Amino acid sequence: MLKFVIRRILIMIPQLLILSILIFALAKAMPGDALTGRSINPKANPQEIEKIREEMGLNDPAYVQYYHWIKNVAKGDFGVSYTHKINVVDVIGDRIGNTVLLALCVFLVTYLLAIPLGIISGRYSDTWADKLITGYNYLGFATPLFIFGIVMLFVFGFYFDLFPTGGSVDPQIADGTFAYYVSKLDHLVLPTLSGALISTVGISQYLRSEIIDTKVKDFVRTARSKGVPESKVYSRHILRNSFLPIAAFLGYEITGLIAGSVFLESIFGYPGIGQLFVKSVMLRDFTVVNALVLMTCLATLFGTLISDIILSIVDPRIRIE
Amino acid sequence: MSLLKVDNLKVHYPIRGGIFRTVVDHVRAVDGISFELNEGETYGLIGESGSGKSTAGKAILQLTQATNGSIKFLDNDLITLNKKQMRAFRQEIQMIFQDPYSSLNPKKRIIDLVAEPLRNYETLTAEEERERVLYYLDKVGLSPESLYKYPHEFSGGQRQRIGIARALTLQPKLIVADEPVSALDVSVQAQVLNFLQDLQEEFKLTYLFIGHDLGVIRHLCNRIGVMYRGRLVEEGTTEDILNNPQHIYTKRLIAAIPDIRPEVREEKIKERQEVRKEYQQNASSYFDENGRPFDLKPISDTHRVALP
Amino acid sequence: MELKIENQTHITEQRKSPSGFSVIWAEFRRDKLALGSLIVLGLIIISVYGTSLILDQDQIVKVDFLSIYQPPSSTHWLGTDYGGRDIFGQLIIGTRNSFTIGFFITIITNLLGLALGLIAGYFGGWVDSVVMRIIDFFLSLPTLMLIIVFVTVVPKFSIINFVLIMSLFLWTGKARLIRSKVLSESELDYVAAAKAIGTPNWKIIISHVLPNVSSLIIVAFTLNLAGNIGIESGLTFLGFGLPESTPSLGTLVSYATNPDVLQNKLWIWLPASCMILVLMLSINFIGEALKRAADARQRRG
Amino acid sequence: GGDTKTSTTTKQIDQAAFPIKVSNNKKSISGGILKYGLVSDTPFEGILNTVFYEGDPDSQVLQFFDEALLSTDENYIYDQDGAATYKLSDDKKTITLKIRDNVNWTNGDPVTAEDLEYSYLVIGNPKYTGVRYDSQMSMIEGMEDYHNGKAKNISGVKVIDPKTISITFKEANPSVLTGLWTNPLPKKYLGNVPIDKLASSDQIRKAPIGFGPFKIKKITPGEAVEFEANKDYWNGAPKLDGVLLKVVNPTIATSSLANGDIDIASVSADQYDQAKKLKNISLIGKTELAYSYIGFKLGHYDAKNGVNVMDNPKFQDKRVRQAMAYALDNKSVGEKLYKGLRVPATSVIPPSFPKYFDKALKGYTHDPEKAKKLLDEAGYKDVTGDGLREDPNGKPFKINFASMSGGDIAEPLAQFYLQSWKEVGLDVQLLDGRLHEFNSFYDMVEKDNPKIDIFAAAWGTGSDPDPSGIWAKNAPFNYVRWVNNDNDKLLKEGISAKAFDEKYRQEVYDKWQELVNDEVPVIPTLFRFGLDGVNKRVKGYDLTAGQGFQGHLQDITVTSKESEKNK
Amino acid sequence: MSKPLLEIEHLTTSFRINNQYYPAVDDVSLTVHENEVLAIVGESGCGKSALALSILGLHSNNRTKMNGSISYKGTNLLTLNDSKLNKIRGKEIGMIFQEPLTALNPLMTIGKQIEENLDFHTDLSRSQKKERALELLDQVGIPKPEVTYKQYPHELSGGMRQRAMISIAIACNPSFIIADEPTTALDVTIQAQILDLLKEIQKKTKLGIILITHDLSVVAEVADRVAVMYAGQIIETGSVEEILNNPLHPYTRSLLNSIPTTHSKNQRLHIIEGTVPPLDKLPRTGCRFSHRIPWIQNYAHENQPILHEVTPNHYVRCSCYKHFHFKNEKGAPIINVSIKG
Ligand SMILES: Nc1ncnc2c1ncn2[C@@H]1O[C@H](COP(=O)(O)OP(=O)(O)OP(=O)(O)O)[C@@H](O)[C@H]1O
Ligand SMILES: Nc1ncnc2c1ncn2[C@@H]1O[C@H](COP(=O)(O)OP(=O)(O)OP(=O)(O)O)[C@@H](O)[C@H]1O
Ligand SMILES: [Mg+2]
Ligand SMILES: [Mg+2]
Repeated sequence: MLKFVIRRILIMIPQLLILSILIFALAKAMPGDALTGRSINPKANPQEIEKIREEMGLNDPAYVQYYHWIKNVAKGDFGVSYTHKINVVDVIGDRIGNTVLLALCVFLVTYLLAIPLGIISGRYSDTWADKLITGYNYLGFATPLFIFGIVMLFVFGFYFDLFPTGGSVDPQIADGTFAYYVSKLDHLVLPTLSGALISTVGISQYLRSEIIDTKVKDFVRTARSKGVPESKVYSRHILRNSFLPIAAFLGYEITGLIAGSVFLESIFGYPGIGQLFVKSVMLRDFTVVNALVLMTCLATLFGTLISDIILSIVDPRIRIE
Repeated sequence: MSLLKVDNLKVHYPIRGGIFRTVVDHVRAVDGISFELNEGETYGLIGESGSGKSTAGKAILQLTQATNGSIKFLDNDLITLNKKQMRAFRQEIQMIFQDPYSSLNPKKRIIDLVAEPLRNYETLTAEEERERVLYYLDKVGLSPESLYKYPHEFSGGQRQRIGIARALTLQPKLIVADEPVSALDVSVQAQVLNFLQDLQEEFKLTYLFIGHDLGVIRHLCNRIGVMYRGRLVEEGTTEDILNNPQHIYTKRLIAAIPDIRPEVREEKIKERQEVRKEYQQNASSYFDENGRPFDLKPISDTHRVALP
Repeated sequence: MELKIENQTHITEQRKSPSGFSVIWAEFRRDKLALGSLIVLGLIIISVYGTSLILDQDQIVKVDFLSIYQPPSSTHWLGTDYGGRDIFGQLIIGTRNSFTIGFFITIITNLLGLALGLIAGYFGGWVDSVVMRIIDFFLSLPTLMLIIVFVTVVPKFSIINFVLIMSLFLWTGKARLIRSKVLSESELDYVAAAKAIGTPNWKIIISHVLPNVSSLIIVAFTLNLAGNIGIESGLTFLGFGLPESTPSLGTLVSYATNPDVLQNKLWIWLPASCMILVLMLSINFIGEALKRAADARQRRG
Repeated sequence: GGDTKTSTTTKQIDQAAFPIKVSNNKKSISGGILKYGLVSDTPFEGILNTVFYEGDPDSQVLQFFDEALLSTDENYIYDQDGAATYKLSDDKKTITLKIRDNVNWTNGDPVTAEDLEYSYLVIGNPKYTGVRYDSQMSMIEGMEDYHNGKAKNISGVKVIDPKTISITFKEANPSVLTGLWTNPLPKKYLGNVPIDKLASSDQIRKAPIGFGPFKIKKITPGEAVEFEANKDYWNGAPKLDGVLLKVVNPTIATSSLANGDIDIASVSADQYDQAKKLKNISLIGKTELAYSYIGFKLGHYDAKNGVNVMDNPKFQDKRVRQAMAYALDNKSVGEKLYKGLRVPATSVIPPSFPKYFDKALKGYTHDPEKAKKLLDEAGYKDVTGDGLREDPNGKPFKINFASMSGGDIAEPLAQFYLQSWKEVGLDVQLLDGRLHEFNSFYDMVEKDNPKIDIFAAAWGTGSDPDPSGIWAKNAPFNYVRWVNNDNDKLLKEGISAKAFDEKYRQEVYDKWQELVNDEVPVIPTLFRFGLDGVNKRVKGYDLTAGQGFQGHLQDITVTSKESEKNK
Repeated sequence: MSKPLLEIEHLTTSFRINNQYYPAVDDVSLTVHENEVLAIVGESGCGKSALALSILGLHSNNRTKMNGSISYKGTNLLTLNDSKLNKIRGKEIGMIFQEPLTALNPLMTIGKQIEENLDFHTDLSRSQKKERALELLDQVGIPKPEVTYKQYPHELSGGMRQRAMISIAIACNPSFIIADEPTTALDVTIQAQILDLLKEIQKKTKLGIILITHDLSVVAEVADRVAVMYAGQIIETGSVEEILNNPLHPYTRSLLNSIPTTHSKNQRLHIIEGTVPPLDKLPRTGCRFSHRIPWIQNYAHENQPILHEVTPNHYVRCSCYKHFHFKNEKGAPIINVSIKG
C-alpha cells in the first residue's frame, strides 16, 4: 500500500511539472501583465513602471522566469501576488478556508441528496417516483448553475429575506463565538443548496443506472435464492456494488467542486479562491493564477489517489501492492 | 512427412509492476513444448483450462509472439519470418475459433466475411469473388441465400461452418481448430465434427485440434498431446493415451470423463477414487521440484510421457 | 450410417433479431417521448437554420436606442434587450450558434476520443499506457480554470476558437469510454480471426472494430450533444464568453444576471432558457432511446 | 471661460439630473452604525495604506480611517481646512506644512512632520514598487539622487520642527497646490519594518492605523471592515458610533439597497432603472474626474528617444477626424444607453474642474451631414458605389476600432459607434471582431499595435488639472501620439510659475482646450456621473466638498436605528 | 420410492416479449422424491433455467406470468408472497447456478456469503455461524476452510467457487436442491469432483435434487430419473436406464446419437438439423419437434401431443416416436439404429 502511494506520488511529479510549464506558458501568452493597467493613472511614471517590471523579472526570457518560479514553487514559495503585495500562499490562505468549507458542504449535501434519490429511482425504476426524480434530473441537467443560483439568491435572499445575500459571515460578530459559527453556516445555506441541487443530478442519475444494471446481475439472483429479504438484497448486494463506480470518481469531483465554487462565489459574493481566480486572471496576477491552477491540480491528483485507496478497500478485486 | 514441427516453443506473457511498470515476472503460458504434425493427420491437444492450449495455437499462427523456440512449417521457421514473408504462410495455416458468436463480426454480411481473406490476398472481380464464396459456402453446406445475411441470423453450428468456410477460402494446409465445438450443443456439435472430417478428406487438411472434451478428441484425432501448466505431459496415439495413460495427470483426465452408460456408474466412481489416491500419494514424483512437468521421454515408438 | 445434409431450406427458420436502423426505429415507435423529441428537434433545427438564412445577423445585433428594453410586440416578437436589439432574432441566431458550437464540440471531441480510444484499446500495451496517462493527466486538470486562461490568451475569440478550446479539454471522457469498449471488443475472437486471415491492423480497426463500437459512439454523441448546448453560457456569465455580436443562447441567458432583467424583463432570458431546456431534453430523450436500442437489456419489453 | 461662468455650468450639469447632497429633515438619533456598500465584484485586496494601495476598493476602505493632511476645495485645490495648513514660498518652489497640534494617529501617537517625511522616503526608495513615485515626485529637489541611491535623504524635504515640514521643488509648478503628496506614514508604528516588506506587513494589512474620523475595529478579509468612531479625531468626534463596510456584488447592489442591507452604494447605469424606483433611497450624483474618448492612432512612441512620433498617415487629415466626431450621437448614448448618467463630453478637461473646464466649447454635436461634407472635401468619396467611402486614392478605407469590454454597456456602445460611422460611409470594424479585455486592450494600445486605427478609452484625470502626462510630446501616455508645437507650448505655460496666477492658467487651458477641440486627436465622448444610492435615514451625506466623504464624514448622522426598507 | 418432495403440475411460465406473453415453460408436470436426482436435459434455450427459476419464484414479477402449481411438501409455492417464499428459499430449497464467478458477490468474502444464508434462517450466534461456515467449506472439500472463509470469489479457481456455491446452497440443510448446469463452466476433472460431491451430499442427507444439464453423460453419472425438455415441454421422462438405454422420442434418440464415442471413430455422427426456434416464433400446436424431422410424414404426429406411458413410468410425448427412423444419405429410412453404436 505504502509502495503504491509512493509510486502514485512519484507519478504526480512529472504531471505537475508538465502542467506547470503549460500554465506558465499560458500565463506568459496572456496579453499584458500585472503592470499594464497601472497606466490608467496619468501621473504614474512609465519609466518607473518599466523599472519595476525589470525588477520583478517580467522582462527576463520566459525560461529564466519559469526556472526561478518553479525553483521557488518546489520550496513551497509561490511568490508574491502582484496585486495583493503579499505572498500568494497568504492570499490563498485567507480564502481557501471559505472555499474548502463551501466545497465540503456542497459535496456533502450533494451526496446526501443524490444517494437517496438515486436509490429510489433505481430501485423503483419506471414508477412515478422514478419518473419524478428523473424529471428533476433532466431539469437539473438543463439549468445552468448560475441562473439557478441567482434565482435562489433573489427568492430566498431578497424576496423572502431568509438568508444573507453576500459574504461568508456577519462581520459584526466576534470571531470564534458560537454566533459566529452559526452565522457562517447561515451564509453557507444558499450557495450550498444551489450548488448541491444542481450537482446532485449527475450523481443520482448515474447511481440509478448503476443500480438498474446491478439489479439483474447473477449474484443478486443468488442472494434471492438464499431467501434474503428484498431490503437486504439492496443494502447488502446491490447498493454496495453500485457505489463502486461512484467511489472511483470521487477524486475527480474536486475539479467539479472548484468549477462550481467559481460560480457560486461570484453569485453569492462569497470570498473564496474561485472568485480570486477570476479576478487574478483579469488582473494578470500570474503568480496567483499559476498557484491556484497547480494547487487544484494537486488536489485532484490527491483526490484520485484517495479515491483509489478507498476503492481498493471497498473493492477486493483491486489490489494495491 | 512432417508438415509442422514445433520445437521447444515458449510463450511468456510479461507481468508488469513497480514504479515504471517494468516487467516483474512472466506468465509462462506455454513453457517449452515440442511436437510434430504429419500431413493429413489430426493432432489433438487437450488439457485443463489455462494450460496453454490456445496460446500454443495462437503462437503457431503468429497471433501472439513466441518467446522462444521454433515453429517450422514445411521447413520454414515461422518465428524468424518478417511480416511480409509471413504473409505467404498466413494462407497456409488457418484457425477456427472456439466461440462461433464472437468470432464473426456481427456487423458484416456473410459474403464480406467469407470474402475478406480473398480480398486480402487476391484481386478478384465481384463476380469471381461471389463464385468463390458460393463454392465454399456450398462446401460447408450453406445455401446461396446466406450470402447477404448477417451472422446473428444463423445458429451456432451454422456460424461455425461460416468460420470454417472463411478459413478454407485461402486453401490452407493446416487448420488450427481451437475448441471449435465446445460452445455448441451436442446436436450442433455433431454437425461441425462431421464437416471437419469431410473437409479434411476433400482438401487434404491437417488439423491441430484443441479441446478439452476427450470424447470429441477421441472421435477425431489420430494422435493426442496432453498439456498441463504450459507443458506437454504425455503424447501418443489415441489408443496410447486412452488405454494406456502413464502420466498421473492423463490418468485423472481420463478417469474424469463421464460415461454415458448408467450401469458403469459405480465403477467410474471407484476408478476416480483410485486415481485420486494415487495422485495424493505420489503426484510429486511426476513433477520436478518447481512443480513443473519433466521433459517428454519416449516409452514406445508413438508414446512419450513426461517422467523423470 | 452416412448422413448427408441436403438442401438447408427447411431449417432456415433462423433467429431473426433485427439489426441497425430497424431496431432504432422500433425503439422510437415504442417510445413516444423519443419520437416526439425527434420531431421537435427536427422542427427546431430546420426552422432555426432555415430562418437564420433569411435573418440578417448584422441587422439583429444593430443597436437601436429608440427601442431599448421593449417588451414583446408585433415588431419585436420577443421584445428587445438593453441595446434595443431584437430578442427573437438573437434567439434564432443564438440557437443556431449554440447548436453549431455544441455540435462541433461534440464532433471534435468524439472524433478525437474515437481515434485515441481505438488506437489505445486496439493496440493495448505501451500505446495504451501512454494514452491513458495523457487522459489521466487531462482528467486531473482544473478544466474550467484552464479554459478561462485559454480564452484570455487567444487573440481572436470566435466560434471556431471557442470550439477548439472546449474540445481540447472535453475529449478525454470519450476516449476513456471508447477505449474500454474497444479493449473488450479487441479481445473477441473476430479480431483474432481477421488477423489470422491476414487483414492488416488498420483495416481491422476501421472495418471490424469501428462498426462494433458505433452504437456506443452514437449514443455518446447524442448525450454529449445535449450537454454541450449552452456550454458557453457559464463562461459568458463569468465574463469570458463570446462577444455579443455573436449571439448565443448563453449570452441571452446571461442577461439574467442583471436582477432587473431577471425579475422584470422575462422576455429576454426566458425564451433562451426554455430553448436550452427543450433542446437538451429532446436530445436527451433521443439519446436514451438510442441507448436502449443499442443495449438489448434495457430495451423496453 | 471665466471662473464664475464655469462653476454655474458645473452646477447645471450636476444638478440637472441629481442632487449633490442628501436632504433629510428628520431628527438624527445619536450614534448608529452606517452601512457602506463597497460595490465590487471582487473583494478588496487589503493593502490599507495610502502609499501602497492600488485598487479602488482599498481606497474606499481607506477613506474612513485615514486622510491626507491637506484638504481641498471644490476645485480640488488645497485649502487651509485640513489637518495641516500650508504656506507657499514667494518663489513658489517651497511649500511648508504645519500640522495641527491635535492631530494624532489612532494609536495615540501624534502625527508629526517626520511621518510625512517618512512617506516621501518610502515612496522615493528604490525598493518601493508601488505607483506613487510619479513625475511630480521626481520634481522634488534631491529626490532623484535619493531614488538612485546617491543620497541618504531627500534634500528638498526638510523637517523644521515636529509639526512643521517643508518641501522644495526644482521648479515652480502650480500642480503643487493640487497634486502635492500629503499622506504621512506612521513612522513610529511602521518604522522597524523594512520598506520592501511594508506592503505585506501586519501593520498595514491586519491592523492599519490612520488619523481619520474612524478607526478599524475588525477586518474580515476581502468581505467587510468594521469601523468604530475615533473620538480623538482632530476635527471633532464623529456622530456615528461606527461604520460597517461590506463588499457588495454589483449585480445585487440595488437589491441590497432596497432591503436595507446597506445604506450607501454606488449605482451603475444598468442598475439605475431599478434604483430609481426605490422609495427608501435617494440618488445623489456628481460628475467624476474622468472622460471617455475615442483616440486616433496618429503615430508611435519612440522609446529610445522618449518622444512621440506622429507618422501614421491614416488620419493626418483633421477633416476626417472631425467628420468622425460629427458622426457620433453622444447625446443619445448618454440619455438612452446610460439612462442620463453620462452626458456628451465637450472637452478633455472634465467639468469637475470648474475652474478650468472650458464651458464655451460646444464640442462636436451629432451632425452627419457635416461629417459627410467634410469627408467629401477631404477626398474620401464612395467611388465603388457600395455605400462605403474609399480614400482619396480610391483604395478601400478600412478602419480598425479597438474597444474595451467590461460592463454591460460596452458592447452595444461599440456597435453603435460602428453603425454611426457606417451611416456617413466609413467602414469601421471592431478589431478582431470582439471587444478586448482591459489588459489586452491596454497592452495593444501602449505598444502601438499597428492593427489599431482608432480606440475607445477613458482617462481618469486625477485631481491635478495639468494634462501634460497625457498630452505632452514626450508623454508615453500620449496614446494617440499627437505631436503639436502649440500644444507643447501651452502645456508648458500651464505649469509655469506664471500659472500660479489662476486667471492666466485658465486662459492657457482654455486656449489649449480649443486647440485640442479643433485638432481632434481624440474625440471626447462622454462625461460621467458618479451616482450613489443613499438610504433615507442618512443625513449629511454630501458630495460637493472635495472627494467622497472627505471633510464631512464626522458630521454624517442617521435618523433611525434601522435602515429603511423598500416595502 | 419414498414420498414426493416437489410436485410441479401444469406449470406454465411466460415471458413478456414486445408486450405479449410467450410461454418458455409450457405445461410442465414433474415430481421429485426424497433422495432422488431428477435430471432435466435439453438443448440450449429449451426452458430448463426458466423452469428452475420458476420453482423459487426468482423471475422478475413484472415481466413473467406463472400458472399451474408447484407444491413443495404440500404448500403451493406459487401462492406464497415474497416473505413467505423467503422462508423456503435457501432454507428448504437451495440453488446452485451455472457460472460461479458471476453468481457470487464479488465484494463479499466467501465466508460472509455462506453466513448470509444462516443469517436469515437460523438464530446462530456469530461464532456459531462462522463455525458452521467452516464446517460447510470443509464438507465440500475445500482444503483450507479458514483461508477460503476470508477470500473473495475472484481469488478462487472455478472449481473452488462452485464448491463455495454448493456450501451456500446446503448451508441450512435444505431438503431440496436445484442445480442449474452446475458443471458446464468447469473442466472435466473438476466436473467429476463436483458431481461426486453432490452425489455424496445427497447420499448423506437424502436430498431431492433437480439437476439441469445438457450433457447426457453427466446424466448417466448422477441421475435417477431423467426428463428431456424440448421447446418448453417435457417430451420424454423415465428412469435413467430407460432413457439412456431405450430412448423413444426422436429427439432423445437423436441427442444420444450425436454424442461422439469411442466407437464412432472415423464414422459420421448423427446430426439434428435445424435449431430450437426462439420463444416468439415457436409453433404452439402439433409436435414441436416435427419440423426437425421433416422426413417423418405429418400423419405420424399428434395434433395435441400428450405424454404416453410406454413402459411403467416411462413417458413419451407424441406418437411420432413409433414412426421415427434415422435416414441415410439418400433419404431412405434406417429403422432402429442401435443407440450405443
Ligand atoms: N494476453 C495474455 N496476457 C497474459 N496472460 C495470458 C494472455 N493470454 C493468456 N494468458 C494466460 O496464459 C495461460 C494459458 O492460457 P490459454 O488461453 O492458452 O489456456 P487454454 O489452455 O487455452 O485454456 P482454455 O481451455 O480455458 O481455453 C493462462 O493462465 C492465461 O491466463
Ligand atoms: N427473462 C426472460 N425474458 C424473456 N425471455 C426469456 C427470459 N428468460 C429466458 N427467456 C427465453 O426463454 C427460453 C428458455 O430459456 P432458458 O434460459 O430457460 O433456457 P435453458 O434451457 O436454460 O438454456 P441454456 O442451456 O442456454 O441455459 C429461451 O428462448 C430464452 O430466450
Ligand atoms: Mg483456450
Ligand atoms: Mg440455462
